[in-house]
Amino acid sequence: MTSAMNNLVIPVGEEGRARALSEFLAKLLELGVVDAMVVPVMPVPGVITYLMAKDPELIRQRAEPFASVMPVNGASPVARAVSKKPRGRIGVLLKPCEIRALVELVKLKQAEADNLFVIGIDCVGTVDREEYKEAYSDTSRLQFRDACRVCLNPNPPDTAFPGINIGHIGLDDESGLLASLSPELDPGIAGVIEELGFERGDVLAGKRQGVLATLKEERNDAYREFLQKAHAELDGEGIEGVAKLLAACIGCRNCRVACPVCYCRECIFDGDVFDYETRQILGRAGRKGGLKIPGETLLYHLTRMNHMSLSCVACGMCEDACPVNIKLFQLFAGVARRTQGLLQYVPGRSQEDQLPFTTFREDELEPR
Amino acid sequence: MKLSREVIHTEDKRKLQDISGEEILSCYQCGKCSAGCAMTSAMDLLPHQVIRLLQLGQVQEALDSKTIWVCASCLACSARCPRGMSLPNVMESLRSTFLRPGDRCLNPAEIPYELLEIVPEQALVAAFRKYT
Amino acid sequence: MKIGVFICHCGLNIGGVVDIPKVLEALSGYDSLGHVTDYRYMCSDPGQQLIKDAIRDKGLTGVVVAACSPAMHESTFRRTTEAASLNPFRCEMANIREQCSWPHRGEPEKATQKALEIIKASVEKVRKNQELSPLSIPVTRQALVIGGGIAGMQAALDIADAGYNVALVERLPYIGGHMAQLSETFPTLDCSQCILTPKSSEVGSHPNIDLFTNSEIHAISGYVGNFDVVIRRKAAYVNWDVCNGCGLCMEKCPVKTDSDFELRLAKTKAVSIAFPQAVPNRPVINSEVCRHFTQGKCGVCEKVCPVGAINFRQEDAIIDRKVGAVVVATGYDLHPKTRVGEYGYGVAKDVIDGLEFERLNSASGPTQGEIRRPSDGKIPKEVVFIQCVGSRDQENGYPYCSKICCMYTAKHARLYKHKVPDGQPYVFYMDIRAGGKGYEEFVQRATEEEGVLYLRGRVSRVFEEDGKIVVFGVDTLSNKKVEIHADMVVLATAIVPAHGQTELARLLKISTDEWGFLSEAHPKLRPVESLTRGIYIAGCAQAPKDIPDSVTQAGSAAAKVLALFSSDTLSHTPEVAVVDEEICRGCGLCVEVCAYDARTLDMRRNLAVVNEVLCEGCGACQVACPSGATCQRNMDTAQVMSMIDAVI
Amino acid sequence: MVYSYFPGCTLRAKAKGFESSTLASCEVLGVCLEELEEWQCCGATFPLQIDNSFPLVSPTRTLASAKKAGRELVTLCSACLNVLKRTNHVIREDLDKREKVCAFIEEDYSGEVEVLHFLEILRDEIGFEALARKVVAPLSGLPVAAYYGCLLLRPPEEVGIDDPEAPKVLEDFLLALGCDPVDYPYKTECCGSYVVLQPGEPAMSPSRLVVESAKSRGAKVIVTSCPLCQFNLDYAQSGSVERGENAVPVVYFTQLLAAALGFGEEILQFDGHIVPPGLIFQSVGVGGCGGLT
Repeated sequence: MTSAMNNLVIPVGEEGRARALSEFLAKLLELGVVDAMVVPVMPVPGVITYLMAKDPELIRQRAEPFASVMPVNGASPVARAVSKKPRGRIGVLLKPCEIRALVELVKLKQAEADNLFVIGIDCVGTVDREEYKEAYSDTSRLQFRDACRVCLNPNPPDTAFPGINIGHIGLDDESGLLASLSPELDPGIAGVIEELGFERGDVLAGKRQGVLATLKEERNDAYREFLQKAHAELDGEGIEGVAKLLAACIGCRNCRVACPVCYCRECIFDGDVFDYETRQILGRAGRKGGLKIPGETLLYHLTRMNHMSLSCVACGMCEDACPVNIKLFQLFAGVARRTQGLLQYVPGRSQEDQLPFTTFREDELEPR
Repeated sequence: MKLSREVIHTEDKRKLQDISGEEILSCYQCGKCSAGCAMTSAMDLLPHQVIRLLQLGQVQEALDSKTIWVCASCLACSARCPRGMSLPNVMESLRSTFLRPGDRCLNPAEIPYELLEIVPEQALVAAFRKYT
Repeated sequence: MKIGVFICHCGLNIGGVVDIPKVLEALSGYDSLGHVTDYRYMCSDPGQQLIKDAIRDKGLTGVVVAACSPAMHESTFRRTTEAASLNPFRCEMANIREQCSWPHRGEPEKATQKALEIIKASVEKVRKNQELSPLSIPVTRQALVIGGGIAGMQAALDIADAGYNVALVERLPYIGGHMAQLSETFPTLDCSQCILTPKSSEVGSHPNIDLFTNSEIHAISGYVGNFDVVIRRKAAYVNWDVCNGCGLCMEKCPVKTDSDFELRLAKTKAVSIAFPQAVPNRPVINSEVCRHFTQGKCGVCEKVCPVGAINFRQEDAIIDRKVGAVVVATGYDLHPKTRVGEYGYGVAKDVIDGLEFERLNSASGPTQGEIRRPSDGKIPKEVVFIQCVGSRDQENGYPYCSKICCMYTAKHARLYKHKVPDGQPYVFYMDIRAGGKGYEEFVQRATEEEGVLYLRGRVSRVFEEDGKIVVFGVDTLSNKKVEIHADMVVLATAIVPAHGQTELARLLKISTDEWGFLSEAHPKLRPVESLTRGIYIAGCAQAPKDIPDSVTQAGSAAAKVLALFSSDTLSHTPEVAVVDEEICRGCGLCVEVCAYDARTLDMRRNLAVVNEVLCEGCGACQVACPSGATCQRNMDTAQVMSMIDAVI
Repeated sequence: MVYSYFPGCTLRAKAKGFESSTLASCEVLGVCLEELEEWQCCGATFPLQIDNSFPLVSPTRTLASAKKAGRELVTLCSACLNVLKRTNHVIREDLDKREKVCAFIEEDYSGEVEVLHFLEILRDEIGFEALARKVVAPLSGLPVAAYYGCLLLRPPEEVGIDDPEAPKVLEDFLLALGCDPVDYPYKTECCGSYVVLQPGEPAMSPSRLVVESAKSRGAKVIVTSCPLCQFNLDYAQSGSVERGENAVPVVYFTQLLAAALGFGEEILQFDGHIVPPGLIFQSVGVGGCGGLT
């Protein structure tokens, strides 16, 4: 894949890689490649949010493209911003899991991909918001979140959007940053970018392959270990295990809000479907001896799992959002891995992959 | 078994149909005759198998069979045959084919004396009719 | 809400397993039940009266009939409810027969508990049922019949005779289908042509039938009462409106080619009319072999045509029609014999199939009806007929019985014996299936009177040796292996759907079975309807069948069409999907899963929309919709949850 | 009631009791059986070849002789009934054969005579109710199995004196005598007939099946109207008698009739029977059994 990409090198000067990349992004805005650019910025020390900028200077000065924190999965605000086709072209700088969530939302017709210009960027991992706020200036002290420690996709998918991917894993400031232009990128845009006069980066692309592969291997081992641990905690207990895991749930539904692929305007759990009449609740409590209050938390999580596990991009935002620290990522990661494996579906890989269950193959559940 | 027009349509078979008055091909081999035959324990071929051999032109094989001599002409088969075929007629014709040249199946001298003493005359008359 | 529960014993079907008194007792304290009772046969008149009386006397506002499957009697009891002035959609059936007493015959206690739960669930559903009224759809009173074989012709004639316009579309240049190729027909041995040609000409000249031969269905959309059809009439390169069918072109054409009509037994010309009695009696130029098209020269036909009808520049014509109903009667093909290599078809010239034997028998066929074998024209004295070639053969062909082979083989053997009295026909068979009127007698005559020798067993191998066709078989009745050195072998090959039927079915959005035969809505009770309303099926397109059955089914399909045409509007069940526009997010999952094309996305409003007429109420969209924006009327998620709640 | 009477070969030799019991009973019942002046053996089997009319000669002579007597012809033996009736049928239906046979015997006969079995006289002329009234020594409670065999019933359209698959004339007869008829499935199965003369006695196997079936349903006596059936069923039990096992006597239906009408052993004549019937009559303790006690 990489060989088919048009690889260029963005040189990193003394001001460091963040400013070098910001400069590149600002250039794209100036050159009219995009009409607006969405980037992470730090409005308050230690706090990162997304900013949609039309002024290139704002980007040059304030963009934090390498910030190792993810306050929200970027796919959510981006999709909301472009739920209708925008008039101009909008550039967005997104991490791999954000891009993959965005692909899922496009497939679910929750985002209009046509005028989006997606710039993906490598991500070695992010840390908890609070931790980041306290220690953002010294990143070496930070611990990656569970989801990031076992993330198998540190670099953005090549096939998701016809944009640019920025690579830095395996590269130091001396060698510069790698900008890979998608082969499907509009030739006009590609031409404009090439006129910036960057050197060819094919060697650089080759150089970092080994590092990426090793990283993925490590992550894979970590993932397996993580799942084993999760299984050890859950398995053998069936639904009882799940119920135990979710016992603390207070039904706040924050996980749903934080989930980038949970897209319904009104969740079925907010409707009157589960508004049981007292008669029914009492009846059931009578039959079973007792009912958990608030009820339906288990059903809520199972339904969400049923709806979303195939599109789950393992960003871990649900777990971050949980006020009672339920290990939701652990649950979702394990289930999603199985359901996605069963139906051979890789969420966020490409817009071409069809969502399972919108298609049907007679043999799809046969053991392979 | 090689089948051909010559094998199926033999003189013997034609004669057999003349003697019995039965159209051998009218049998559709349902097997009801064999199912109700009281004498099958002493038969080597079941009655319907004899008919099948005749349909295929295998008259000699039918003649070689014990079955035709064990048939007691009780008519249980023909009374119930859905095709109205009289198997006893066919059996008798097969016996005739054997007997008419002068052969016999029962030698009076071989009947045990003790049996001869007690057996009703009717049996003797009938047996000599059928077997000689 | 005052709900009445009516429990049917269905004789002993339910009453013999489920402890009904116990169920009645258990229900007596159940919330807001206005009336609970049982009866031996609830569907009988007195049973229905029981319901009507209870509705009136007790002021019931909902009814649950615990009996058989709703497929059986839902409409019955809804009519009953309506007759008692209660909205029929306030009546639901609790299926305690098919889903309870039948499968749990051996465990009455569990069945009783389950019946109770099913009834309670239905009560919960009815509690939330809305009062609905049927939807109304306009009807275009014109029909489309696809396929001009005997079934299609019959359907077209029956509809046309009733006064409605019919478009009859046939792929070949002539109508009549395979029946036109047959010599005589069982069990009466009357000549196929004699009974077919009058019908063909009637179709050809009927004022209400628009005949489109040499045509195919290009596209179809819409729904019952309102289909939009696009017919593609293939170029014949002859202007049929001008042509008078004189045949001079055919006579003078210098190019000979295999005749499809005569199978591989005779030649025809590049411009040809398939057979002399063809309707319409108009020639078609085969552009694949015509010298004008292949080499750019010749054009003799154009020169000799007295009326100037030849038109080499003719193009396919596209015709749009609006119809209210469709009858699909696309017929059959024979199983490709190359898949039964052991029978030597295609290697030994004198191994032929049943249709080819029909042509040999036909007075208008390549041998003028004399039985002459293809290799040397000699009259065969020993002919072996092999049945079940590809049929009833799970491994190498099809598991089903092709139904007509037993009869046509008996017919072939008899016709052969009539024409070659000193010849010997042999028939290898597995069972003889002669289940029609006069059929068994027909076969018995073959064996008893015509001397056809039936051998029970499958042939294993056929090969050519010294001008003979050697057949290895067995007679399982005598337990003897059989070898016949025959002069000719006729294979009764399996019937398969006509080529292209699967594609057509996809176009029509009707389903097929795994072999490509069209699926009927119900094998017993709705045998001529497809699952798509307004599309009916007839003839071998549905399953192998003989001429009487095809004609019967065609007539029945026509009757269904006429029933549809009996009114300007149709009613459609209101129990279809609805979308809550406040909740729908426009994700389109429902569009993807809808098997009936009843869902579309309104791009402007970013909402899913339901075409209520196309919706069959299957519920797939409701399952797919994550937010619960979609639901079936009277089967919304809250109802389902209440039903589940009643059970667990 | 006067009838012509055809005794046949066996009744004058090995089955004397059949005839003596019948003739004695007839006197009580007011039936007169007038023996034909001229009669020949019927041939015991009806010829099944259609190309050979010779075996029809003898029975036709008998029938022609009955025609002269001018009465209906009665037989006792099932085989005689079968052959005479079938011959009569052929003579009536097949003109060619009639001509041929009549020319040979120089008689003019075209099937005028009605051939009847004695059971038909009892059933249709006297009537079983009337018969019951004549019974002086009822065989009350005696479980009897009626054995029809083949010749009384088949072929049904030519011979059958009753329903070929579910006959009941013998049972009705037994009821009239006060017996308990035993129903059993083998009553119309073949006994093996003349095959008894084949080496190896292949006929014994079907006979044993009949006897065992009757025994299993509780029969103490079997009745028949065919001397060959009587012999086969009796003979099949000879081993049992020797071994002292429980055996069922096989008697002619007229022997029971005569017993019920009060006749003694001199009339019943059980001489040739292998399983001795007298003992059974005693053992079941049938009261007032005339000469049987």
